[in-house]
Order: sequence, then structure tokens, then C-alpha cells
Amino acid sequence: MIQILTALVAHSLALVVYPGLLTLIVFGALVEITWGRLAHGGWKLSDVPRRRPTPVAATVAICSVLAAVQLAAPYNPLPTEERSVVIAAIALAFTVWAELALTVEHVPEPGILLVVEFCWLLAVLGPAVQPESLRPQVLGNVLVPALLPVKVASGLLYLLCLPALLRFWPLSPPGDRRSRQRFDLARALSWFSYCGLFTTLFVPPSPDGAAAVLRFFGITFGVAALMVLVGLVMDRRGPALARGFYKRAVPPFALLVLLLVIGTSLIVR
Amino acid sequence: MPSDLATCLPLLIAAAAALGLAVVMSPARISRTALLARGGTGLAGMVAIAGAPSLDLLVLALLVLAVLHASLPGKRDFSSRLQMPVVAVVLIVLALVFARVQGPELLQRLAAVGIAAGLAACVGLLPYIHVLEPEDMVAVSPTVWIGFVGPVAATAILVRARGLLSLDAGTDLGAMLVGLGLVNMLWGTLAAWRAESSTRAWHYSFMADWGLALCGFGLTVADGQAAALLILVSIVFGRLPLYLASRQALRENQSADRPINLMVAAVLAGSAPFAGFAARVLLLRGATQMSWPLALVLAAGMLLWLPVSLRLGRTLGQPRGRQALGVGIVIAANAVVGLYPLPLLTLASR
Amino acid sequence: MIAAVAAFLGWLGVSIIVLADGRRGLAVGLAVATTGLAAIAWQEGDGVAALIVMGGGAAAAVLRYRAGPGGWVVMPPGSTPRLILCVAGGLVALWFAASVTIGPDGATRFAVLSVVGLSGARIVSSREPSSVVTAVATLALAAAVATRLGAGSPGLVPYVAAALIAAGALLLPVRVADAF
Amino acid sequence: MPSLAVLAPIVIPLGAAAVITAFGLAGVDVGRITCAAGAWGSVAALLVLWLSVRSTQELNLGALGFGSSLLLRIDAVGFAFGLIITVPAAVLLSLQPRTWQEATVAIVGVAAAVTAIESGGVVLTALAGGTAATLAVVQLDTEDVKAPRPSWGVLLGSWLALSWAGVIFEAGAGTDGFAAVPVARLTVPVFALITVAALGASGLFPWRSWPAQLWSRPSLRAAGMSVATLYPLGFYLLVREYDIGDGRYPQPALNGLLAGLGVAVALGAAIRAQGAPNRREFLGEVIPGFGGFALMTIALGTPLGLVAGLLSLAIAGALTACLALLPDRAGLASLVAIAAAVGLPPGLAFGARVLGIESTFEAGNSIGLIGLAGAAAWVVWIVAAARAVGLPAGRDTAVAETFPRIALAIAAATIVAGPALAAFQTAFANPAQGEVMTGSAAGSVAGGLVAVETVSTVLPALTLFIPLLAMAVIVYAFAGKAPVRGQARPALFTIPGRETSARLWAAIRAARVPEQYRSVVDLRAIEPAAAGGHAVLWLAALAALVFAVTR
Repeated sequence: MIQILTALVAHSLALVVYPGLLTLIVFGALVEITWGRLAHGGWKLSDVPRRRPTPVAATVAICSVLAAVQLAAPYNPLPTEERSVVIAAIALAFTVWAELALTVEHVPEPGILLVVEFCWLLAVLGPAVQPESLRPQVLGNVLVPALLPVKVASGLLYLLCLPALLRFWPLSPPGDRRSRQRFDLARALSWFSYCGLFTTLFVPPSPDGAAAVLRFFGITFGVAALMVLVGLVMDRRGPALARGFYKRAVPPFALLVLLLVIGTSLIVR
Repeated sequence: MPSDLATCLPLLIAAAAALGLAVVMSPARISRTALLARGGTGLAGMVAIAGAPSLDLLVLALLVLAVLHASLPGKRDFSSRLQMPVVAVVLIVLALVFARVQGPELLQRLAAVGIAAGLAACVGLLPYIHVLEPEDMVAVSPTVWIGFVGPVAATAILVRARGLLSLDAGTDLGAMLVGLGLVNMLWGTLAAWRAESSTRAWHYSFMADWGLALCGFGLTVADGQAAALLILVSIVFGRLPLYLASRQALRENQSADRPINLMVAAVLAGSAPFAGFAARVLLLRGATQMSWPLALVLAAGMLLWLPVSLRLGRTLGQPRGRQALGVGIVIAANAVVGLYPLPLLTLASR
Repeated sequence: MIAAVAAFLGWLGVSIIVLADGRRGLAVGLAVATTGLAAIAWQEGDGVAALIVMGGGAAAAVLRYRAGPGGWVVMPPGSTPRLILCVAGGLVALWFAASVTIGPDGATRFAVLSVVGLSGARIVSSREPSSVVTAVATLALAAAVATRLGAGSPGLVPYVAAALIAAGALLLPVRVADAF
Repeated sequence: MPSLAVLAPIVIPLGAAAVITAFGLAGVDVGRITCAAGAWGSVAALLVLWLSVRSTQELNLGALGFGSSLLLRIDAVGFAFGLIITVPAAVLLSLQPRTWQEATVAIVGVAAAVTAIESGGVVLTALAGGTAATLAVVQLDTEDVKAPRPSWGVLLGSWLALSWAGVIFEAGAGTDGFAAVPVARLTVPVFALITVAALGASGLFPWRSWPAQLWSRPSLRAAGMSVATLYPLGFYLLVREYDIGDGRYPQPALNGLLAGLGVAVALGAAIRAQGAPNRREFLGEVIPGFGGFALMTIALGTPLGLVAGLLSLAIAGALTACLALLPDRAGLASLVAIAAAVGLPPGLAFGARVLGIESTFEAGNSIGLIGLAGAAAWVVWIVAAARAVGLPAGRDTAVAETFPRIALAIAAATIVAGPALAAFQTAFANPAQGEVMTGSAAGSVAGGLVAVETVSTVLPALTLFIPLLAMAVIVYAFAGKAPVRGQARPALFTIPGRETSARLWAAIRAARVPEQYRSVVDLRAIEPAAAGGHAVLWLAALAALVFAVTR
């Protein structure tokens, strides 16, 4: 009973504070504000939505929190053996589509977005096929030469998919999309989970300690910064390039990654 | 009790029950006394056939029944109604001659051919189909042969033929019965499905059931014989009474899709839990012991019953009063036999 | 010798039944066939059976003589196929009885095969009740005589049954098709 | 516990049917209440029988006549499937209005399905399953003869195939008992026969089969009952195949093959769901979707896979009752039902699907690729569910047949019960898995009442999902309203080659025999020749037979 209560407290802490809700709000707010400043020139406190969050934002928060506690963040109260990359992947999948429940206009080019989602899923779960383990940190630790090509290719695919999943790259002309708030709450709640999952899966974790914390958040912020940078570039280049990229470049590359996954699992067997 | 008679006993009981049911269900305009008299004569003839000590006497009893049946007033004349039963008698007598005289082995095989063809002609199966006049009363129509007298006659003939033929000829007889069975199964189901006249559809559906029965007889293993017996019982106390119950609706071109029509369709299709399903299981069991491709063909063929049965079930219309009671009894009896056929099979194998 | 004559009579009688349409012709044919079949039964040492066959056949012949289409009407116009049938049927039966099969009772085999085959053909090919019933009577008697080919003794039951059928069939009131 | 008590779950509903019929014939309709009593009685009997002993109970009433004996047994598998069938059926029979004739057929159908589950032999299972199928078809056609229903031919064919497998066992091994057939007798052909029967009995195909079609009927009385009683039976056979095969299928490749088919079924349902023109059509794909995931995991041949599959089936059972009672209108009930169906965390469906996908990765031999496809199918489901929230309602079901509060309660229960996943697995699914996976394939899923331990991870269902659930309740309570725009929403994508295959199929259906040859295959033209009583035909047939035996 004591064990259960202790576990309940630990899990609650993980969900609410670190690396859960509080962490992802802070992280997301920082990145989103930075993005607002860079993309829209200047940023005011009034940009932060005042009214109560919608059920969509609530759903995104719940799923994003669930994904966040699966990360290999140092000092994560959730024991390593209790984390699963499947839970993280599926929980994050919910965050992408929650807005579609309200109206189709919130999700421009849903077909392309679905393809990108598939590619991202392959990038997250593909490296788990051969190791037959679903612990995120185990996958991050994989340094077997035979498995490295898959890991590297998956990491690249992950990064390629991220801008679309975070709605950074405009997939449709401005006229076709509903004007989004400058402070996108749903996206702000997803930043940490998405970027942290990349750090968890593709960068070997180090033992808990201050350095590890700095390393983890440094890389995670680095990924976010990269996304912001690429987002800025793409925002200026227009949606045609982004659409063409996700239609013509990413799917073939994902196919290549899939072939690598299949080939590796066959060869290593 | 002689084993030959015991084999036919379940069929005789079913026939007696069917006759009783037919008398109860028959509409007032038909004289129940006449129906009872004609049915009773037929039943007596069936008892004589089942109890005949030799195939020769069985054939003579068959001839008597044929003449008596042909002499009943009907739309078709005496001679044409007598034709096919006489062909059966002639073929069986010739088979007896071939089986008894000394000579080459070929004679035994010809005897087997005579028995198989004679049996088909007696019952009225393809290619010896009795000509049907849809307007005729059931008592004077070929349905009497295919649904009432035929089951007992066929069983008795085959039981007695066993001791008459050599081993090879017996095997040939089995093969011919299976062949005829498959042909009748296919023809019966397809023709019943496509026939314009519902009365003809009913008649062909009897042939389809007979196809299964012939396959059972042809399998020459205990399960095959048991399957054939169950199918014949389901013909005599399933298909026949249901056909009788549908006659009025057929005349009035009624059709319905009520639960009772669907239950009747299930009985006719051999769906679980009715007698037809247990028979099919036994047939598959027997066929599996002989050769699995045959079992595969049979299993595939068994699905052909459904469209026909749905059609025939609808032709029952909306039975009321006595007819509804009769149909209910038939459905219940078929369910009981389907779930627990052991008593019938034990009775037959005594 | 007697057996051969008896078998020939059987074939002759049934051929007359096939060829005749009148009651006299049919009655004579039935009588001749009965004589042949009874002679076969008698010649094989079963006098009672012969008497029963004779009795049944004779009664049937008399009944036929008294009822049915008038006259002899033997080989009416257009009966060439029937004639050919009789000759061909007889030859086939002879070939089978003498060449294909072996052992004694050749005459019985010939008589039974020819009578059963030809009477069957007559029943199948005719629409006239009196000729059909006559053929049925002959068929019944032949079927009874055929039991002699079996290993054991069939007893008298088949003969009695056949005789009753032969006489009974002729007594049966046969109606033609009605507008029921 | 006397062994005769094994009959109780079957006899109680049959007794109810007898009472309903007797009163019905007397002109008194006591259908609904007696049906409810009969169905809940069956549920209670199952609970008492299993929970009081927690071990297999058998009753052999002797031979039936077609080679197998009336052997009834309740073991963990029978208990689990018995509840999966009887509980939703009892809910529906207690609430939905029916005529006494419909009620009789429905409750006898429940008894038949329970008999199929309790049967100790393959042939008896086929007989009882065939009876349940027949009664389901009768129910559906009685309710509405024009509405879609399962093909009677497919159902009968499936149960015939199973009975054939049973007689093959009897002929070869002398017994068809699930627990008695020697392992070696489960050859690949016999396994294929049973599997084909299972797939046909439950309509487990990638295309739109009856479990989806039934939900588009105007009334969902018979549809709900048919899905509740028939759909689990096919899965039951797949689980029993482990029993016969000592915990494994005859060839490992068959596991992969069936698991792949499962993904195809789930993906097919998901693809149709994301293109559904209205919410009813979407909800119609929910049960096939769960079925696909269940097939995928059950077929894996691992303890975790089987447990996950059983959990999915149990949730599908609950949702069957929910969907049959759900009104065709927007509102909280529909929203929660969709959330429960798609597996929103921390619901039971979420936990079961996560375990299922994890089990594929942990099964080894690159089966993880199937898990990858399963995850993709789940994503399509998420998209379809989000889209379905704002779809038009669809066909309007009669108000008297719908119970929004009950539907909402059932759907909400499957979400709120998420933290109980481990307890549910320990009490419900683990014993069944242990029953069939014995010998060399022995193994079980650990974790107790708190967590579910897989090979590589642990799912702390109780301790993680309780705070998550609490957080969700607080967040949703705090959240404001969001206007959902009801609108016709385009499908995200269409199946490639769908038009081509449709055109091809139409061309095949339109194919006709050329005019000059039509008489050769025209039965109506052949009929007079065959049935005309021509002597030439008789002689030809005779000659053919002579030729056949003398060649």
C-alpha cells in the first residue's frame, strides 16, 4: 500500500511539475514567445490568450503531459522501466489532430499532415523494431554499429517532420487558413514533448546530475531553436515550397528509412 | 426384429407421423378420410416393402404400390404415371438376374448399375425424374415417391442389395450413388432456385436433399448411412409436411417474411440446430474418412441450399390455426432430431 | 427341349402383347406368355408354383379378354418399330442367356430377360391402359419366375404375390386423366 | 458446486424464452423483463460458477449421435468470453423494446452463443455457433428484411467448416475435445479450416463486412444483439486454437500472417471511418476496428498479445451495448462515445491498445513492423474520430430504442476504468491466457493489480492513470466551451485503386453469357428436357452408368 501511495505521489509529481505540465508550459511559453518575436516582430503580453483554454487545448495538454513523462529527462520521477515510447508516440499523435474536432479549417492540408504523421511515427517507432525494446532511454542508448544507420536516418526524418507537426511550415496559402493567434497555446503545450522526445530517442542519455540536466535541456532547446529558425525561413518562402517538400521529398525518404528498418531487422536476425 | 425392418423403422415412424400431421393440417375442403385411406395404403405398402424378406418380394410390393398409385384419379393418365416406377421395377429385376446368374464379373457391375438406376427411377431422381403436374393433389403426384414411399423403398433396396453384390460391385454401387447424389444435389438446388413455378421448386428441393442422402448411402461407412437416414427422416417429417403446409399459400400466391418463414427456411437449409445440420456433420465425417476432396465438394455444395430455402420458406405464407401448429411441430421435431439424433440412429442400427 | 419351347412361348407371348392393341390379342399374348413362364416353373420341378403362375396368368387373360378395346388389332399400321423391338429384344436376350452367362437355366434366363424387357418397353411406350395393365401382369409373373435364378428356394410367396398382382391389376378400375 | 450447475448459464435464458413464449401465446407480453431476467441470470450464473471455484468445471451428458458428446465445460476462457457476450446482451435486452417473438429469438440466441462458448468439443461448438448465427439472421430479417445483414451463406459456411474440422479430429484422434485433441492433430490444413471458420463467423475482413454494415440499419435492436452474440465467437475459436495446439499455432508464420490480417482489418476500418459521411457510419466501424486490433494481438502467440486481445474484445463488448443505445444526435454522449472508441488516454482502450502494440514489438522476428502498422492504423483512427465529432448525425434511430444516459455511462466507464487496467487484466484476461498457453508456451503477464509488466517495460496503470485522470477531470472542468461546427467533412484520402476495383467488380457483375450460348446454361430451358420424362434420356443415363463402371 505504501509503495502504491509513494508511486502515486511520484507519478503525480511527474505529471504536474517535472517533466510534466509545469515544465512544458514554461518551455513552451519561452519558445513560443521567441517565435512570436522573431516571426511577427515584437511581442506583447496581451498576445497570451486570456480566456479559459478550450477542451481542445485541454486534450492537447493531457496528451502532451503523458508524452512528457515518458522522456528520459534527468531526475524524471517516473522510473525508467515505466516509460514507453509507444505511449509517447500515440499521446503526441492526439495533440496534432485535436483541433480537427472543432472544424476542418483548423487543419489545412490534412492529407499531407497525415502523411507527415506517418513518417514521424516511423521515425519514432522504427528504431524499436530490431532492439525489441520500448524504453525510450534504451533506444537512445543504442550505439550498435549495425543499428546506427537506422537511428541516424530516423533522427533526420524526425526533424524533417517536426515543423509540419508543430504547424511551423505553412502548408496552405494564408487565404485558405484560419488566422491563428500569435500565441498558439496548443503548440506551446507540445514543444517540450516533441523536442524532448528527439533528445530522448536519438541522443544517448547521461547519468542524472546537473550536467545531464543542462545537456538534456540544451539539446532540447537546440532542437526547438532549429525548428524556429527553419520556420522563419519557410515562412518567408511560402507554402508552395513546404507542400512540395512534404509531398515529394519526405515520403521517399521515409520509404528509405522503412527499407532500412526492414533490412536491418532481417540482417541482424 | 429383422435388421432390415429395423433400419427402416425410423422412416416408417416418421412417415406415420407425417401422415397424421398431413391429416391434421389438411384444409376442410379435402376429405380427410380419403387422405387417410390413401396415406394408410401407402404406409401399408411401405411396411410391406420394409418387411419383405427378399428383394424379389420388395420389387413386387413396389409394383403393387405403383399400380395403385397410378390408378388414383389425377391430371395425368394411368400409363404415364406408371411409367417410371415400372422402369424401376424392370431395372431392379434385371439387376437381380445379373447378380444371380453365373458369368463374368461384368455382370455384377451391371447389376450395380441396375440397382443404382432402379433406385433413382423409383424415387424420381435425375435422370429419372417423375413428370410433375403442379395442379395435381400431392397424394397423386410424384411427391409421394420422392417424399413418402421413396425413402423407405430406397433404404430397403440398398440394405438388401448389400448381400447380393460382390465387393467390387458394391464399391461401384457406392461410387455411382455418390455420383448421382452430387448431380442431384447440384441440379436440385439450382433448379429449385431458378424454377418459375414454386411447386416445381419444392419438388426439385426434394431432389437436392436426396442428393445428400445418396452421397451418404454411397459412402459405405456407418457415418454415411447414419447421415442418409437423418436426411431421409428430415425429408419425410420436415420437407414433406412443410410442402403440404405451403400448398394453400402456393395456390393463393401468398408470400411472407415472418419469423416462422425464416425458421422454416432454416429447417429446409439444414442450418443448425435442425436435423439437416446434424446430417451434414455426419456426412462430412463419413466423407472425410473416405476422401477429403469429396468432403470439400460436399461442404461447398451444402451452401447451395440457402437461396432455395429462403424462397421456399416464403411460399409458406402466413400459416394460421392447425397449419401453424403443424409447422411448429415440424420445426420443433427437426430441432430435437438435430440436437439429439442418437435415439433414431440407435433404433435404426438395432 | 421343353424348356426351350417354354422360353420361346414366353418371348412369343410378350411379343404379341407388344404388337397387339385389341383385347383379344392382348389376352392371347398374356395367355401364351403365362403358359411359357408356368412351363419353365414346372419343368424345374416346382409344379405348385407352375399352377399358381398359370392360375394367375389365366385369370388375368380371361379378365383382359372380357374388357378393353375390341378385336385383335395385332400389328396395326405403324407397328414396324414394335416388331423390330420384339425381334431385337429376343436376340439380345438369347445372346445374353446363351453366350454371356453360363450354367444351367439358360431357358429361364432367356424367358425372364425377354419378358421383363419387352413388357417394360410396352408399359413405357404405351398410353393405352389395357395394354399397360396386361404388360404389368406379365412383368409380375416374370419377376416371380426370376426368383428361380437365385441360390436358395424362394418358396411360393413370390408366385402367389405375382399371381395376385396379375389378376388384381386387371381388376383395377383404371381411369383416364380427368380435369381434377 | 454440482457439475449440473454448468448448465445454468444456458438453461436460465432458455427458461426465460419458454416463459416469454408461453405468456406471448396467451396474449401477455412479458418480453423485456423476462429477457432481462434470463440474460442477467446467465451472467450471474457465470460469475457464481467461476468465481466460487476458479477452476475448470465439466459436465458430460453422453453422446449426441453425430460423433461428439454433450460435454460442457466452464474454464477461464469460457468465463471471459461468456461475460463478453452475455453482459452487453443483457444490457440491450433489459432496455430496448421488443415484441415477445423478437425477445424469444434474441434470448435463445444468447443461450446458443453461451452454449458455443461452454461446449467442450469442436463439433458441438459448431452446432451451437451455427444456431446462434441462424437465430441472429432470423432476428435481423424479422426486424427489417431490406436492411443489411450478414450473409447467411458465409455464416453457415463458417460453422460448417468448423464442424468439418471437428469431424476430422474425431476421425483422426477419436475425439474433438478442445483439451483432448493431440497437439499433432492440429495440422496446418485443419488449423486453416478452423481459422477460416473463425474469420467468417466474425466477419474479420479488411473490407466492409457485416459487423460494420449492421450499424447502418434503421433500427439497432437486432443489430446490437447480433454483434454482441456473434462477433466474439470467431475470436473464441482463435483462442481455442492455442488450447488445441498446446499454446501455439502449428507454424510461427501463421502467427505473423494472422497478425498482419488483423492490422489490415483495423486499418481498413480506420480508412472507412475517416471517410465516413456521417457519425453513424463512423461509429459502425468502431467494432471492426477493435476486432482488427484484437486479431492482431491474439494472433501474435505471446501471453501479452493474448491478454491485450482479450481486453480489446471486452471493451468492444461494452461499446457494442453503448453504440446500440446511442442516439443519432450530437451531444456529450456521442462525444464521450467517440473518445472511448478512439482510445483517448487514460481509458481502458488506450491501455489495451498500447499493450497490444508493445506486444508486437516484443514478439521478435520483426513482428514489430506489424506493430508499426498498428500504430499507424491507430493514428488514422484518431484523425477519423476528430473528424467525426463534427459530422452530421446520420440516420435517425427510433427514440424509444436509444438511451443516451446509459450510453454515456458505459462510454465514460470505459475511460474512467483505465486505471483499473492491471486489475482487469489480472482478474479477467490472465486466467484465460494461462488456460490456453500451457506447456512449452507457458508464461503469463505479471504486474498484479497495479501495473502490467511487459518484456521491456512496465505500464503503471493504477499509479500513472489515476493522477492523469484526476488532472484530466480538473483541466476539462476548468476549460471553457468550444463551438463544434457540424459540417459535412471531406475524407482525408480515398483508398488507391478503389474506383478501378469498383469498375472491375461492376464489369464482372455485368458479364453475361453470349446470346447464342445462353440456352446451354439456361436452367429454365434445360428443365423441360430433364424433367420431361424422355426415354432417350433414361437410356443415355443408363448407358453412361454402364460406361462408368465398365471402363
